[in-house]
Amino acid sequence: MMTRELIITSDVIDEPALITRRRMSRKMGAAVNFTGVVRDAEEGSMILALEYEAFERMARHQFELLFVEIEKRWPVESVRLVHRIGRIPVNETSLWVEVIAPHRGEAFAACQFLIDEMKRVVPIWKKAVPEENVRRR
Amino acid sequence: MMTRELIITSDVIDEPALITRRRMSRKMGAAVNFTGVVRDAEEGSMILALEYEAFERMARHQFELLFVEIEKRWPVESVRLVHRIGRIPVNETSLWVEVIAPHRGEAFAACQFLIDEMKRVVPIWKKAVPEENVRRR
Amino acid sequence: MIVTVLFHSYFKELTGTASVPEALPTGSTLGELHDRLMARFPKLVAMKNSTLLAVGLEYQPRSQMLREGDEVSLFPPVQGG
Amino acid sequence: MIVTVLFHSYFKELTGTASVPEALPTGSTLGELHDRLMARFPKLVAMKNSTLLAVGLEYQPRSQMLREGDEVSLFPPVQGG
Repeated sequence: MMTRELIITSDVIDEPALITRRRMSRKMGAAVNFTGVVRDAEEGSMILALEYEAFERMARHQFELLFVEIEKRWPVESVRLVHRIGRIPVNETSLWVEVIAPHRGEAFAACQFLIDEMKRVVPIWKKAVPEENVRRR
Repeated sequence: MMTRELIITSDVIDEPALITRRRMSRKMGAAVNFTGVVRDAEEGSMILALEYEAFERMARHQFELLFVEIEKRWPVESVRLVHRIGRIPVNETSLWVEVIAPHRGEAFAACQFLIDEMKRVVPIWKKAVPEENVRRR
Repeated sequence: MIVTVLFHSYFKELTGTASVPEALPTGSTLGELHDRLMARFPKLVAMKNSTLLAVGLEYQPRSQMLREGDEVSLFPPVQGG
Repeated sequence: MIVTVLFHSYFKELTGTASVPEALPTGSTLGELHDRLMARFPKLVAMKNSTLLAVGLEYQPRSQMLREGDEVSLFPPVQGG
């Protein structure tokens, strides 16, 4: 049974704390982590932040369908995914993913699958907060 | 200029501390981390630990050649790699890698390239410490 | 029959609402509901081909038959990550 | 000329040493050195085809010409990670 943990939150993603909570059985040899960070430009324009919105009930269900698919395809022991929503300033983390598997090939494949599919089916949207929208200090 | 950090050490790899030290510019959107952990079996036999040995001068040089190749191929801002050597008990980390790039595709590709090539050219070897070699308590 | 329609992301701006009830003939399909909504909220027409349609928590094709009380969501392409 | 030979990993067990000097005719190649070492340390013969050869910090082909004072490394396939 693959364990899964899904967090959709407006809090800052505390990656060291997430890493500290990692549990791997003695059969596992690989953990792949992905951290997605808000960049300072969106479609060529400078931004201050991205504002993320989720249709959370459906997002949770669609993530669960992806977890089921991962469990079918690869011998993954654990998947953890944290998506931050609300306003996320440039240089802060919007997405954190971890996949634990016996070997690195499976862990990399499952992690990339999860992110690719998330971007296709999980109802989360983002809106740029452009630089000129705020008063400069 | 891609920054690189290479640590070959017999100390325990402190992943939360490494994550805390991460620096990403505002142009970067993706960090991929790989953690390789010693599994409890090696070629079908139960083990207690792996004993890693490096020809360190050459290992450092060969890693640097791989970093140069990554810098040529992908717009990677930073690579960090820590390889622990000496006796590493089952369930502890032997390898930690981080690649930071603007987009996830580049970060995943460069991280996998680095690990695959390391396993081909970097002079590090491992020896199993089998279960029966130690007194049970 | 009556279904509840939810708009997400900038579809809320295009329609001016997050949720509306819509009355439909029994046996209507998701595609027929979408057509009615485009007539009622013309700004949705430009998004027609990229609009994603869900009933409850599942994506469904335009041919999906609707039932009394269904909760239908319309939204633009997703962009998580 | 004299070169220094380093054995790594279990090649140290196969040869009983981590390092030996080896005298060679001037103009000898890395492959010729490898042949001499297999004659001197017969347990290396079984590993012949998988042995990796480096001069200094670089991998080199068997055709590589050696020079006085070169440091040559012989080792089995690497296994980092």
